[in-house]
Amino acid sequence: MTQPDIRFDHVGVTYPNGFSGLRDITVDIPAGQMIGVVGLSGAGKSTFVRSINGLVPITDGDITVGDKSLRDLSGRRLRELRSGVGMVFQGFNLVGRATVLSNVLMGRLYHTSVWRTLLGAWKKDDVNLALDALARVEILPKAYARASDLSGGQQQRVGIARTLAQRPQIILADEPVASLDPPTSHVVMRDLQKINAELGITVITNLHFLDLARRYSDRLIGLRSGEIVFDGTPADADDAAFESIYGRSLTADDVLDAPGHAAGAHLGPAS
Amino acid sequence: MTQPDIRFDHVGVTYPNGFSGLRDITVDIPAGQMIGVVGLSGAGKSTFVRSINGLVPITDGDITVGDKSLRDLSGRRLRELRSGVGMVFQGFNLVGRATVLSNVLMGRLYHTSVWRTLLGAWKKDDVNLALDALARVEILPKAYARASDLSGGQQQRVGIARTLAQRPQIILADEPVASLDPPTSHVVMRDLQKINAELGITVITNLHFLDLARRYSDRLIGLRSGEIVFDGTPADADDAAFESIYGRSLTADDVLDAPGHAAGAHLGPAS
Amino acid sequence: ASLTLTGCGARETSDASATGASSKVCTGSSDKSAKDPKKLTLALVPSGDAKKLVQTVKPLEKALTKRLGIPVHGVITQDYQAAVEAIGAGQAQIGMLPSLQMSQACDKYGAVPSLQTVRNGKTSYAAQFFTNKPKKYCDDTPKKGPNGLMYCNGTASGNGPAGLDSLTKMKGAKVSLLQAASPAGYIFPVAAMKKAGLDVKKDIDTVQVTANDASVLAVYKGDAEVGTSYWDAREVVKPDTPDVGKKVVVFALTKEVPNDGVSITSKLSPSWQQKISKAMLDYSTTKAGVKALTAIYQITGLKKADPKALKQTQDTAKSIGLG
Amino acid sequence: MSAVTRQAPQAAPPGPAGPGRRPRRVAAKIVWLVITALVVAAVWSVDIKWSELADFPANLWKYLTLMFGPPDLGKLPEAFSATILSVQMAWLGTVIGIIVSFPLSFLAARGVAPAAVRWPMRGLFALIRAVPEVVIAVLILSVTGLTAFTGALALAVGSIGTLGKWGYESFESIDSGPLEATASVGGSPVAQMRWGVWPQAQPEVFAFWLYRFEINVRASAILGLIGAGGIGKMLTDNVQYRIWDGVGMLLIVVIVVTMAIDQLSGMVRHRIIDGTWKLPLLGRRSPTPEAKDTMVVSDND
Amino acid sequence: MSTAAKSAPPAKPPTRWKTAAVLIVIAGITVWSAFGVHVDFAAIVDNWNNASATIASLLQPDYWFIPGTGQAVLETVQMAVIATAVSAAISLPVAFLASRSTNPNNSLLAAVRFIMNIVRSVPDLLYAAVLVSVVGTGAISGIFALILFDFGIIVKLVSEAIDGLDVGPQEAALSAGGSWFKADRVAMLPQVMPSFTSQVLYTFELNIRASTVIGLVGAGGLGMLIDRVRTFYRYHDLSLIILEILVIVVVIEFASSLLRKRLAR
Ligand SMILES: Nc1ncnc2c1ncn2[C@@H]1O[C@H](COP(=O)(O)OP(=O)(O)OP(=O)(O)O)[C@@H](O)[C@H]1O
Ligand SMILES: Nc1ncnc2c1ncn2[C@@H]1O[C@H](COP(=O)(O)OP(=O)(O)OP(=O)(O)O)[C@@H](O)[C@H]1O
Ligand SMILES: [Mg+2]
Ligand SMILES: [Mg+2]
Repeated sequence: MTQPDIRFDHVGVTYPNGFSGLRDITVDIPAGQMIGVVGLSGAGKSTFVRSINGLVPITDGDITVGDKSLRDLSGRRLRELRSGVGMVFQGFNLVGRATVLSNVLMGRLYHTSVWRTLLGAWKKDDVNLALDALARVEILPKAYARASDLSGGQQQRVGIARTLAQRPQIILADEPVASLDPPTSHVVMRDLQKINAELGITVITNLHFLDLARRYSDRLIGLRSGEIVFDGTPADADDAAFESIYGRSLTADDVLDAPGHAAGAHLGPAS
Repeated sequence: MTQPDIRFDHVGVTYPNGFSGLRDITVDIPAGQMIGVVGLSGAGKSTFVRSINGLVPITDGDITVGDKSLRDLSGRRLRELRSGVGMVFQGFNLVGRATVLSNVLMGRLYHTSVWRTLLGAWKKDDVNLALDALARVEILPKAYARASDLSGGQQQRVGIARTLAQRPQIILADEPVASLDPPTSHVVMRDLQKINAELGITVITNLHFLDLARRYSDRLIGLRSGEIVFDGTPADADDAAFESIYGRSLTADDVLDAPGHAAGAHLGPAS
Repeated sequence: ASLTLTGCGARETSDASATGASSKVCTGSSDKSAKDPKKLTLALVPSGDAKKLVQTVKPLEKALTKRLGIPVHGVITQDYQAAVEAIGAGQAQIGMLPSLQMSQACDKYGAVPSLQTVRNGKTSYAAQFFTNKPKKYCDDTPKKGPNGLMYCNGTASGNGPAGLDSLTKMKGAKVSLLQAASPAGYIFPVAAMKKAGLDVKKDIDTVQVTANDASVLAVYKGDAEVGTSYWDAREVVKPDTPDVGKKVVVFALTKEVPNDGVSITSKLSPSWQQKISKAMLDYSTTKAGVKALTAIYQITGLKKADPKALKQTQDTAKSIGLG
Repeated sequence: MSAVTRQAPQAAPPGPAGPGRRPRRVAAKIVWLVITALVVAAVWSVDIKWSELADFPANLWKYLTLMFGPPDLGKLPEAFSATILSVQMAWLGTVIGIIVSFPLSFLAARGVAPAAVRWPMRGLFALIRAVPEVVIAVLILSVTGLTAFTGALALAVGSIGTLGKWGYESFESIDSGPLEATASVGGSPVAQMRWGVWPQAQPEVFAFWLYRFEINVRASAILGLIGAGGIGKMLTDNVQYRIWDGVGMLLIVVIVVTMAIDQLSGMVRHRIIDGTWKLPLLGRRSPTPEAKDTMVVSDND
Repeated sequence: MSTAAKSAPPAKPPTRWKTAAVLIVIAGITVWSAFGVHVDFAAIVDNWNNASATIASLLQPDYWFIPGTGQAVLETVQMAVIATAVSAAISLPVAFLASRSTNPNNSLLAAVRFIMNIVRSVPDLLYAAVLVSVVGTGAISGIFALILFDFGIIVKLVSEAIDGLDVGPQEAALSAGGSWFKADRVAMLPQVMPSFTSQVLYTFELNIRASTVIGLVGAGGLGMLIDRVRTFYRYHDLSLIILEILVIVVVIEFASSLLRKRLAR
């Protein structure tokens, strides 16, 4: 049972409105790596991970996942590929009105027949798989709660359980810890890290925070304006790397009283 | 022109469903301080700041702002108080379909007559004030854009400009940097700090991240389960303080391979 | 109506018909202080093709305008209640209405039942039952009447009642009826059916139509087996469907229905009521007038209305639980 | 497997380790049972001759060919002017209905007016909806006579009932964030309505206005019966006399005109919501599912 | 924030004239319509109290008439229940086909929307009249007519609600390898249930009210009864019937707001 490698070959993504989301990306992601993708808002992080399961169609070059080329993959064959690629969404993308379990069972959709889907008559095996996934992320007791009743951190873990229930070979996580508090963020990141370590699943994680990315990844990819500006180990990610990724050095920002606030002289409290 | 002090006197907030959001809070906030409020999700941070302008009614004790007691303040008198207290919301609370300028002008509502409000016929002075506020947060060029067309960071700054246009004596900011990337977070926090320093406005900021709170506040207040568990300078906020606020030490979390994930033994990738 | 505004309820004084008119015959009223009208509206409820009515009413409008010296405008409404309410409120001053609505307009709003129409020398007519299955309903073989249309059971004369024995055969059939307010299309036929032991609600299958010739067409086109209308609405349809006289056979006539006529609103002064009545009477004696009136409702003349005769329709309606 | 980390992520109550029992959801089951029983009872008790359905397809085909094979082109001018009159009646009725219902529906919305004002308003809307259009029309007719204006007024009154209801429902379903913002700057109730509620409810309310206009065009058919003219009159004239090809012609005109209106109104609506013009019959959803709105109106607690 | 000089405020975009143009067009259409229907406000001023007597009697229902309405109310409710159930069942899938969010097939989408537009354009009265000719009078054509009105309405309102749903969960289902059908079923259906339920209840109310139209063609129910009492000026009876409809409308309104509150949380 080998995990597939992911290969970007001069990949470009141009959105229908003409905007280039990714430009000429060539990168190799061997199976089993834990990758952190960092960059400013709008740098193309989401576009990068979403192109891997075809949620964003690529317009130039090619991506291969294992031996399958993503170019022109569609219909049943695309769904098959997707069933092997789990995705954890920043906004959780849960059905708030459905139970936690139903949400996790969504990971089994590819393997469920149409009529079972229609009736919501899930296979016993799938239900067990889903319950196991919930146990793994430690929210089994919430299985029959409404997803909308969960706290943010719990919802994010339901998202991860859904991905686990899918039994994927690759997990893509698009900012899985945005708007979680630090302890919960660490829990989620460690979960992903453990899944990577124990099950050998390739994990690609978009992160806003360089420090989290540094701590939990084997390898960092820095994006800026749709191009790769950094690719290396966390140890390599020094201040220069930060500057190339974020467009300016951290140090300058840390200066308390930055100059240049000319305006607003008469903006004082009323009366 | 003196800024008002804020005084919490054995304040308790019980939500209509019986849940205690705040318990027996007694704290003194002298005018002109820059305060960071930290705590886990659900600790009561939002409840704390929202009680200051009466968005959440207090059920025990009393809050005094300057010489006014909040207990039983209502109608025109409550509106008057609110007009002096600016609020920056986590979710921005902008009217997406209105222009940026209209959103900022909403800060002037208290000083605008009914018919001007109805027609949206703002006073020239107010428009200038709003434009100055936009200039101060450096998004003046976007004045006539639809608020929904702005990026998250820009929207947050519109929220701050709205508060500035209000010419408040106190600014309450409920997680103003959640879901912003680090550089933008720093920009927003420095803005608030500058407003505090230059105009002497009291600024109370809820923050998820202890590091941001430490860096930008004169004083930290740590909440847990509706109670104050820490109150001191950022320098005092050591690991023990962290543990009291977040319920566990950071260090234990940082252990890479935390044990204890029993379930999911057969959760491997699909063949 | 009782205007004691109890706000919570009032008993419908159905058999006294609001003003206790069942004992008295309503002759209408007028408003002596009313100013002279500047224009008049004439409301017509079509008993036939409304579109043709629009054309044929033109000469009538013109003649009345000339005689009365103020503009007269004809409006067609498909709804009896609408016409009566319009006259009651003075929104229409003249109404050409069926007998029932003339009595109602008088009872409710004091509208003067002024003239009644004359057709074939009669001020009454029979309502007819017709069918597209003559074999089932005719006891004798259908014969051509003087107008070239087929009749059986002695209905060719047009004088009711006739052939009512055959009504019992209608049990279970589809029957096209007009709205409940139509004397010839509903009230008299249903009263006749009731006498023959048929319950409209249970024993037949109603196809609702809103005009007499539509009823004929419904039977002609097979949408219903039996239909009801005034005698003889088939003539209106004949120009468009020449074989209607063969396919649709009249097999029964009800007792005589008082003719329709002209009501005048009570919101006019007596002199104006007189003036209008006279103008219409006058016109109906001229050659052009006869031609125009015939074109509208096959009217051959007008004469002073007999309120007592008119009331028969109301009484018949009451006999079947209406009114 | 240290105990510390074991409990750490779960500050939650130490509930059962298992998934718990599947909830029974009794209330939902009862509701479904009642609904099913109602439907079954209705089907079982209603007086229907199912046998009549046997020749439904053949009959339908027959009438369709009568109407459209081919429609009576000679009736085109009449059909067109009847439809235009109906559109005029409907437009005027809708405009008057909006002018009256708009302020009233604010008074009926929760959080705006006290219950003593709110409930009578809602009662008024319900009452108007309970009165059949024909009855409304006959009442108005005694004031304005047998004219198309009566038709427009009847539609206006009818519109107040529905528009009022839709209005307060959409005012109540807005996101509370901007409303909170207007409150926190000290805005008066009027200011909160104008800037906290209205901008958010606006697209939905516009949509309802346009939709009601569409309904009014069709509803004007009934008013034709009482002498208001328009498609209703032509419709009954032709249906009564089984002039099916005339009906077909009228139908084509009505469909073309209402579809044109629908497209125009869809365009306007798109403009209000997305800020771009687009014909509703065409066009796909924008490929960015992370709608911008989610940023603006992200929920607050 | 850097040294960027305080930039001048941007020129105000010229939106005023666009707003003015739209307002002028609306005013123009209104004036045109006003001429078309011969607006006569003077008549309202002169005759406004003409209707008062009728309204006064309409305010006093004749409660003794209640038994007389039983059969008709029953018939109306029967027709409304059946029509609502059937139309709810058929319009739900069609609503999914008519929404851009749930139907990825552009041409199918356009076709469905086109047909639904036609279905909605046909006046209620015409459906009723044609159905009476096709199926004959009676409850069955009434039910058919109601189903046709409801179908158009539910599909329109629900597909618009679907357009406004969060497509995130659907995306999640797709990225788990589900087909569009499965994703719509699992991720979109639960989300749209509250608005579907409230629209179905709304059409139920409509069906009760539409009995007037249905009655005009002889399909029975309250509509025929209304016709009967009003043409004989039995306004107290008419008032009672309206009161009965009002009670049904209010009950439905209550049920609807209750359900909405429960489902929408
Ligand atoms: N559907 C689309 N159409 C056009 N442009 C798009 C679309 N989706 C994204 N973009 C643009 O592509 C660029 C990259 O977007 P992407 O979502 O990949 O950024 P990101 O790095 O994930 O940012 P964030 O941290 O804010 O999520 C952005 O400038 C964005 O505006
Ligand atoms: N309207 C309400 N009714 C009942 N309980 C409420 C309400 N609002 C908040 N709570 C509860 O009060 C507690 C404190 O909420 P609060 O919003 O103040 O937390 P917070 O510290 O701001 O959390 P977060 O970081 O997630 O925003 C939470 O447990 C929450 O569930
Ligand atoms: Mg992103
Ligand atoms: Mg909060």
